[in-house]
Amino acid sequence: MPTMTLAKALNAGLRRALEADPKVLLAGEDIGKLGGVFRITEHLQRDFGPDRVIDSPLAESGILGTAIGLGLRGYRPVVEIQFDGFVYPAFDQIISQLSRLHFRSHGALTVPLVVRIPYGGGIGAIEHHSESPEAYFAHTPGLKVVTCSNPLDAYWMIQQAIASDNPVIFFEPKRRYHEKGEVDTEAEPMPLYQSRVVKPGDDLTLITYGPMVRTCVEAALAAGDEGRDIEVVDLRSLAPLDMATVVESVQKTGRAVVVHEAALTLGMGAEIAARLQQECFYALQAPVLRVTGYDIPYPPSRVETAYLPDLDRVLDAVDRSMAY
Amino acid sequence: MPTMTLAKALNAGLRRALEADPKVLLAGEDIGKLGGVFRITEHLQRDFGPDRVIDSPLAESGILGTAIGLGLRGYRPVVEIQFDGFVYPAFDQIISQLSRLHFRSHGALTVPLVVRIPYGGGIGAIEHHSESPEAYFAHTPGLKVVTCSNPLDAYWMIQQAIASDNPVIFFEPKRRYHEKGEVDTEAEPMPLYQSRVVKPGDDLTLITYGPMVRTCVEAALAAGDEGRDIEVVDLRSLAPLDMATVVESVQKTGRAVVVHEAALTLGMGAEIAARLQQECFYALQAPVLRVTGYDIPYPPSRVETAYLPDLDRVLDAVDRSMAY
Amino acid sequence: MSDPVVDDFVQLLTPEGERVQHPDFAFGGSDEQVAGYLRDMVLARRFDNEATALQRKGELGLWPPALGQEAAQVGSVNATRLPDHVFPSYREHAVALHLGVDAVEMLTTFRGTAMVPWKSAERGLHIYSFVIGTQTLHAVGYAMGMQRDGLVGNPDPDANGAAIVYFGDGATSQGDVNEAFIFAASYTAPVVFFCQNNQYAISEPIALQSKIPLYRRASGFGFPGIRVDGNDVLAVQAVTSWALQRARQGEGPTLIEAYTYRMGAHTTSDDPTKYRSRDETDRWRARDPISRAQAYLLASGAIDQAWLDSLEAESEQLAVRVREGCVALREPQLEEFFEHVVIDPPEILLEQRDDYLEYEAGFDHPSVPDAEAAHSQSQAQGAF
Amino acid sequence: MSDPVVDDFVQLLTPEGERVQHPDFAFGGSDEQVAGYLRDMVLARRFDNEATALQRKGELGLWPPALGQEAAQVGSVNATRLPDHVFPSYREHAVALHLGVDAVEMLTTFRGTAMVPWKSAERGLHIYSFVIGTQTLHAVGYAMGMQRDGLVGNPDPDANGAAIVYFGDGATSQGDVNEAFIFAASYTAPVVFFCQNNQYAISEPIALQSKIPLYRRASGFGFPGIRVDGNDVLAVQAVTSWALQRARQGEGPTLIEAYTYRMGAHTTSDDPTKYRSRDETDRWRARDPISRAQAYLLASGAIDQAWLDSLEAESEQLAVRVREGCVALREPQLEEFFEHVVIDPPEILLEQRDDYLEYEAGFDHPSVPDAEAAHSQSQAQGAF
Ligand SMILES: Cc1ncc(C[n+]2csc(CCOP(=O)(O)OP(=O)(O)O)c2C)c(N)n1
Ligand SMILES: Cc1ncc(C[n+]2csc(CCOP(=O)(O)OP(=O)(O)O)c2C)c(N)n1
Ligand SMILES: [Mg+2]
Ligand SMILES: [Mg+2]
Repeated sequence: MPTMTLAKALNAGLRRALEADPKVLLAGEDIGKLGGVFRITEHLQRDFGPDRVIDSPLAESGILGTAIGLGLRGYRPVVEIQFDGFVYPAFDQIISQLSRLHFRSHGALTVPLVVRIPYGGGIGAIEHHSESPEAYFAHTPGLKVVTCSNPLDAYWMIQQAIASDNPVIFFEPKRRYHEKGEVDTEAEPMPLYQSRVVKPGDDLTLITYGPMVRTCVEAALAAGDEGRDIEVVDLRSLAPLDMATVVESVQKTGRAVVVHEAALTLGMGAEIAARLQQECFYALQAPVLRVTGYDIPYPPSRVETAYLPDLDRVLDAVDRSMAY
Repeated sequence: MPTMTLAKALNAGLRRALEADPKVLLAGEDIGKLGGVFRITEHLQRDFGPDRVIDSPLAESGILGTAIGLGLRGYRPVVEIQFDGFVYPAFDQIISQLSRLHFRSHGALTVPLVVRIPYGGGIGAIEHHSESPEAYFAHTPGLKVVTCSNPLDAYWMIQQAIASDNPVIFFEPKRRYHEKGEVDTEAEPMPLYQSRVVKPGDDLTLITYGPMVRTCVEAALAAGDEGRDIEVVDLRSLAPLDMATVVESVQKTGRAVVVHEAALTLGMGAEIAARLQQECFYALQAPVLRVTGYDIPYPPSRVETAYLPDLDRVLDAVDRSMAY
Repeated sequence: MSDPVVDDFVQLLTPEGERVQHPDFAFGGSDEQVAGYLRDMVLARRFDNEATALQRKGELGLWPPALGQEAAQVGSVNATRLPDHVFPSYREHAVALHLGVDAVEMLTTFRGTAMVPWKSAERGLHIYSFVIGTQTLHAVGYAMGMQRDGLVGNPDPDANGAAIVYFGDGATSQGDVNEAFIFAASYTAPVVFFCQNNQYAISEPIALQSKIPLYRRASGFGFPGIRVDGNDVLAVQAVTSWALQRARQGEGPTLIEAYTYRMGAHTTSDDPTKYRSRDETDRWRARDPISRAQAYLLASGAIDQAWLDSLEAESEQLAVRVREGCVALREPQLEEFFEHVVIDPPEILLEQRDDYLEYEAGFDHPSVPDAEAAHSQSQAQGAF
Repeated sequence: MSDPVVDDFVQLLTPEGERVQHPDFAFGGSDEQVAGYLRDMVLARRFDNEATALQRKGELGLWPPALGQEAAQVGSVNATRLPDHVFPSYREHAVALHLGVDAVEMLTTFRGTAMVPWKSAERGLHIYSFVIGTQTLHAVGYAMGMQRDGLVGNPDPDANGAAIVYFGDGATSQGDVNEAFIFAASYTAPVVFFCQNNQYAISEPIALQSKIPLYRRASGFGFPGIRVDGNDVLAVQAVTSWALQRARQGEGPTLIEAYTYRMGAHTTSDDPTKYRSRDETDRWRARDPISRAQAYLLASGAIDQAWLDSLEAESEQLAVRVREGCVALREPQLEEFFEHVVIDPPEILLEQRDDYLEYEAGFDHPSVPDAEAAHSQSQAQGAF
């Protein structure tokens, strides 16, 4: 089984999708000759040509809008937004068009489009390059929103997203691009919209996704040293939420902490807490806690490690929950 | 004390703001000669001239971006987005610029800008004209988000928002534009970011805002006929949330139902439920319930009364909470 | 016509119905074809008037009349043929009718019984777009797809196709429209930008959006722009044919500014007396697109009064069908709208639908608009 | 220079340092002023090189070099004076230095110790913008404010002001930039759009954004566009002075395309060998903006080797100060960043800050980047 970085796994997944279906196209700024600023599309233009791997003019709304048109014509465009902070110029095309052309046409139109967005902090970048805008999309009916946390998922989920006839917002945890893992390129992948228990445990459930999965697993292992048996759920899909998996876990543990980089207020943790307090009202032995970015714009990189949830902050919340 | 419609109260509030401070400017599509499609700015261009009440080219990002520039020059622009569904083209200017120029400049720059957005459904409109996008903004650090539910608040809150040095997103419940109420134009108004208990009660707290306040008050009165004593909180401010008022109420009643038109997932109800389950963990006798729009794009107007929370759906949730 | 700014447009038929020469453009069709255009225009106007009347009677929530813009729409759509693909804005009723959308079905959106239900693919027509300008990018992307499908620049001209997209003068201020120009130019996309300059964006006169003629916008992006008399169906057809031909041959985009006038209100909720004079409207009435085509055809002998009478009868039939069909439109149920939110509805959404159905079943009465809602609806309705 | 597309630009100083005539533009300043420009350019380049080196040493997260664009920046900013207001993009280091931003303070953003901390108002300079094109609208709005403040069209020219906004060739594709053109034209706003066409947007050549010279974009919006040799500081100064003068007098916007070249990488995380040839870079090196100004001044006798030596000493001082100042920059604490989120921080935010402080106080060690974070930082860092 090959071992590869998350970045390479995405590249391999995109390559396989391009090979599998001539209707698959990639578009975005600098994705062709340069292979993208993170090299996720490296060599793909060389191998599939500029008609299928398209360098786009510097205009995100234009990229999304023309990709919608390509989708209406029967293509399966995969567009790259260069950084999380640059998706907002395309917001209208995503919210008022992409998410609802299927609805608006009573099902007659489909737009099988994937929007790839490298997201999150921790890479020492300047402003607008470390954002976690997933909640904006998860709040929007009509969009599927997924995110991978490891090379295996990266490889398969990008292909599943491309194969889906529904628009999918695909968040890539950029600080994990260079982390390695085994990728079984043959085995049947798990369903795209299903969450995964990445570490079982009985005492408390850590619910997280994307870049924070590794952090939470490390926290769970550290807590294990202190005799606490923590379960970690990698959501993988943010819209729809696979609440069955989450509820089952919390019914068992009675305690839940949601962890994400995005700001607290109206972040994914809000929805998960709201649902858990309803669906596990009697099972919960402590309130659902949230360990998240603070309600401030992403700060300068020299303080980002203090801003971002880390192992210690997760353990602190575990302690608070257990002590409740 | 004059009685006026909510629309007229806004018009009067804007007029008074224009009179009070020569730096106040209005801008937007059709707000001048026409007085806006809802006539909220009626006669203001006639009386204050086209330099202060500005008809803008048809481009929302341009309207927001130039208003930011005017704000940087010391003006206090109040821009109108013609309908909720047309704010998305301006999203980048709001999210990546307006909300954080103060932060980005370490406090050196301020942009005292108000974005007026008529929102919500119930007026029999076509698509894109009945949206409730408030959660997108409430999730965004740096923005204040408020909404009025009655003529008195409309009159005062718009003036307070304009007087604030912070950017404010001001949501106007368009289906209530023509409802009348008394407006005391002399009394000291209550603070802008404070919630109001509009009807006291001991058995359950209805938490709501904007167009749903009237619906909830009517539901509370109807429940009263059945011997239930319901408290209704008009949030007024969605960012920041005045949790003190909400928590105090729920500590007393032990039961809470959040009501809004916006979709369920990651709507304001998610954040309020998440906070309440944490801050009132032992006081809550039932889960916080949410009565909201469904997770679908706003449907055609012939089914909007079924889509929108109404008195019966609120009462149904009250029953479910009480029976828990 | 004393308006100086229109001196530079292409005109082939004067307001009086006389055919005139133009150095670069000629109408290549027969009088029979022109009679077909006249029929399209007359039926479209009748449909439009019926819809306006239906709105007045409370049967529609809103109607955006196309009154006065029939030549621009009929002339341009008659220059298209499959595999061309048409992206309308929201006022292209004559375009949609010509491409086979059922007149009654077109009302559903405005009656609020449906979103935009046309099965567009069958007719080479996209659905209406209500967020100004968004559809221009869709058209460019679609055209890029046609390029990739080998529909451009083939030796056999019939094998070629292009996209055409409609938008208003106000729309030209939107970022999206300008980005559409950029992408189209960059990729030499086979697309025709058809701008109906009807002089107003709701209350805002064209001068607020552009101080120079709109067609000149294209030159800054590196492709041709041209202004045509939008009330002259022959000129519109000729100019659009030329632009579509360029696109299909691989010569890239063209911007057409069809100079016309919105003779009615912006929509039925609008009050144009607030922002324009009766004088102005009267001046434009003298340039009516229908009367000049009719005058020409009568003079040329291609049609006669009997022909007109039978067209009138056909219009009347259409009107009756529209009136009757409108009120007979099926009332939708909310649960239907959970269906096409996404292609594979997740559990979470189906639960919401089931909750709704269960809740509804708890009532003995069918869900009807309550008095309060009906009240605000009548007062604030449907400005757009 | 054999590049055919540059035949139509304004040039007053050849690459060899010879002054040439232009029918419409002349540089009105003295050689002493030119020497001042040379000093600005030399100091800016030295600063830029130091910053690039600091990034290589790991002291900055990222640096976008201005190498090669000094004449475009120095020539244009030297045409401004208060109450003009300047809106930079993110590469206008020479502009910022000229307007008095401290060289070390400029590094804070890229070292990650601060956002963009300049007290812009004091110097007529807005902060850097990193979301491409957004600042063009801010400049237009600011200019509309200047109009309202009576700073335009006064008989006393000194009482007048204008805004000037910098952006790149790639930025011209953004909707915002085109909307800025529309608003500026519509309101005749006193604004100069200064586009540095450095031939690339990261890896994308200008031909992808526009097939025709960029300056021609303006004509489609109804205001003048002009192309200037962006490596000729005299021509840039002359053309910008003219455009600012027009704006201040109330004649509205101008688009200036400064035709130049990004001699360095896009940023320090970029690898330009992937998308452009050494040949090309060499060709542009022969057009260096600094050497030609120096050659001219030496030939005219306005400066001599001693002057250059003293400038070199001054540069060296700047470099030392920048190197030392950079590493000595104060390390910020997270709690400071709760302060300016909003003007009146609400309880809810102060609670988060207090929670954070309380949590931090629970550790004996100060918060330091952990090994894992430092690791990914070094690998993925700061692409932009
Ligand atoms: C993005 C957006 N902003 C505002 C509106 C509201 N609106 C609907 S039609 C219209 C005017 C459009 O003018 P124009 O483009 O000239 O088309 P016309 O209505 O004249 O056909 C406006 C402002 C909208 N639909 N979309
Ligand atoms: C809206 C947005 N999209 C993408 C980016 C990423 N990005 C940063 S610089 C750049 C290229 C800019 O090119 P140009 O405008 O020519 O300016 P230059 O860098 O050449 O000075 C891109 C794509 C961004 N900063 N903002
Ligand atoms: Mg119009
Ligand atoms: Mg560039």
